[in-house]
Amino acid sequence: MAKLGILLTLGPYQFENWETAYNIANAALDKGHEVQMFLYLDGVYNPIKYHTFPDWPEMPKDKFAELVKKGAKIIACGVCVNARGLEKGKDYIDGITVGGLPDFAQIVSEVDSVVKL
Amino acid sequence: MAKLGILLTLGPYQFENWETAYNIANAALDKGHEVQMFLYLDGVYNPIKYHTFPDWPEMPKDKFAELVKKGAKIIACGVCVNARGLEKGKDYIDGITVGGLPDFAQIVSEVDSVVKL
Amino acid sequence: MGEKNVLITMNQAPYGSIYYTEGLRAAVGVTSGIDEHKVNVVYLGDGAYFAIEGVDRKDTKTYIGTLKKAENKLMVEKESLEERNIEESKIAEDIEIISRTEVLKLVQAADVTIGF
Amino acid sequence: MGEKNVLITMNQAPYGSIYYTEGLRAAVGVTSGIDEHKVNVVYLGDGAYFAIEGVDRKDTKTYIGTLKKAENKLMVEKESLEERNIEESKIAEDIEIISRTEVLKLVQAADVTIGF
Amino acid sequence: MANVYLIDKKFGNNSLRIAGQDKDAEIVLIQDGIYLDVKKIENSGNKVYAVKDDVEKRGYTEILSKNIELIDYGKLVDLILANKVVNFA
Amino acid sequence: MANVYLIDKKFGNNSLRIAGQDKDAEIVLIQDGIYLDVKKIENSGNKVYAVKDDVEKRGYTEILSKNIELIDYGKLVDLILANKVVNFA
Repeated sequence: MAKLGILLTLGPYQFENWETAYNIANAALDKGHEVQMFLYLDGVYNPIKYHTFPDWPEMPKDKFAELVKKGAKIIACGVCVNARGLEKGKDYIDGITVGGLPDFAQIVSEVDSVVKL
Repeated sequence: MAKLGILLTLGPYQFENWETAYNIANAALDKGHEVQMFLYLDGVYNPIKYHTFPDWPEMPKDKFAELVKKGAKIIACGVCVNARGLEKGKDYIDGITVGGLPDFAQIVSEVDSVVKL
Repeated sequence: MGEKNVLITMNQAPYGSIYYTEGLRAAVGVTSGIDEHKVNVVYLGDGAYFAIEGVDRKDTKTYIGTLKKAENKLMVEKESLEERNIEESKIAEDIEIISRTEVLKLVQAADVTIGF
Repeated sequence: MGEKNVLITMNQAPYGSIYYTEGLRAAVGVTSGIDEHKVNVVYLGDGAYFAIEGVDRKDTKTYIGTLKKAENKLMVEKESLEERNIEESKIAEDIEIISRTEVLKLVQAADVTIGF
Repeated sequence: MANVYLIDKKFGNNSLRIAGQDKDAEIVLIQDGIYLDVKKIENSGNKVYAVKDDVEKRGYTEILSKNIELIDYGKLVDLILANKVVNFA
Repeated sequence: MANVYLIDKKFGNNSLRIAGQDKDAEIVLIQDGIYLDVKKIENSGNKVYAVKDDVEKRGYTEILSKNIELIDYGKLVDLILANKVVNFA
């Protein structure tokens, strides 16, 4: 078992990075690895719990909830959260922590590899 | 006096488009023109009223509030708003309407020129 | 001002960003007001990758169907295909291949050109 | 796992996106944990435009100051400047010009390379 | 009435190749578009503008071709409203 | 241990020029990175992979060079964790 860090800097829908981040994290968890993700910049938009889009069976936030359920540790950059008006992540799905870049530095310390998206 | 339409597809901070959109709209209003803006895709993140960033004197939402105050008509794409979990714009600054693409079609009808950003 | 002739250009590759589908939703949307604007869609540059036959159209097929029903055309620039070594035989049947000169004519004929 | 050698590459032009400053904030952030990771920053491709002397550093000067104080280096790839016809005399004093071969050495020496 | 091409770098190649064929083109470089190489367009005789603020904050005033006219947002609005806009941003 | 370059199209030029000089490079094309021209890298003998899902939804399976190995996310995770990652996305 190894440890994987992911730095995600883009939000849901607009760019493909959130999907790749989910797919890599999910595959790592399925293989029994540990996953720690840091949501930076627009990445902090991903876990808003009210995502609704008529044509899609699953929203981006559902994918992130699935990662949390499988044991992923997900931390959002607090400065980015507040800059974007998300008020300390008040509307986040359960299990997302709001932190800071020192948490990312700690992820870099702990993991075997870092993926940036 | 002429009418200017603006289609904005990117959010605050991450890309420069919101600033250019503001600067063009503001200059048009100052010259006495009418401005109608449609917020599409990530553009719907711009008017969230809780933006706070320690180093900046003014937040993106303040710039949009200034445009509203000067008479700009700003409509956000409802499908995009709800997809992004912003629940009908519950946390929007005053004066932003949530609508749909037919509103953009109407803007295209009414204005002399359309700028897309 | 009434009905207008709108040209939508699609400049970004499918899937890296959402514009490949939301550009088409906007194109459909432009035809959805009280004034029924005319809309043409042309794929340029990396946008040309969308014109490839096997591209997954799960998210776009409804928009494409609506556009075609209203006789709005989907086109791709020949030069963009050549620059990317995409053979014309690989292009989907419902997308017309046109030259850069023809693209310019569409731009000149349009009241407004919007790039996604 | 302890202290690591982190290379940050800056690939995007200043101002079109926020990465020109937030990439530096992340670089500073990486040095801010309990383990003080080593961080180098190198400007590549369009990122090289940031190295020009007159670029407004209002948003970045604090981060650059912090990085320099901790003896982390800012570098720009010579080949990226050449490809963009940017003369070396136009480059800010505090950014070192290095060759692509040296960039490769930095990549090889780093434990992780993160591109912004 | 000219065709005013608003051009950012991301769509630069696609747009300049079309604008370069358009005798009625006027080009406005916005945002990272100011980094684009527009020599061919200048030689074709079409007018090229760039947004002054965008050029200045990028430290590009001395580097930019002298044939490119720097304009403020007021002038940009005038151009946009008096002409047909071809958006490539 | 290889240097695994994760490459998207946006950073393609910058990254491929470096990876092309790196004898220990293994390339993984992700997202729009699958459109990149990697002939030079293939000729250098370095291994090139592409994410299967990304290739398939783009209708690119038949067009992609046969020298590029398609991999699923499980294999990508194996590569990422067993090697050093050079992120260009």
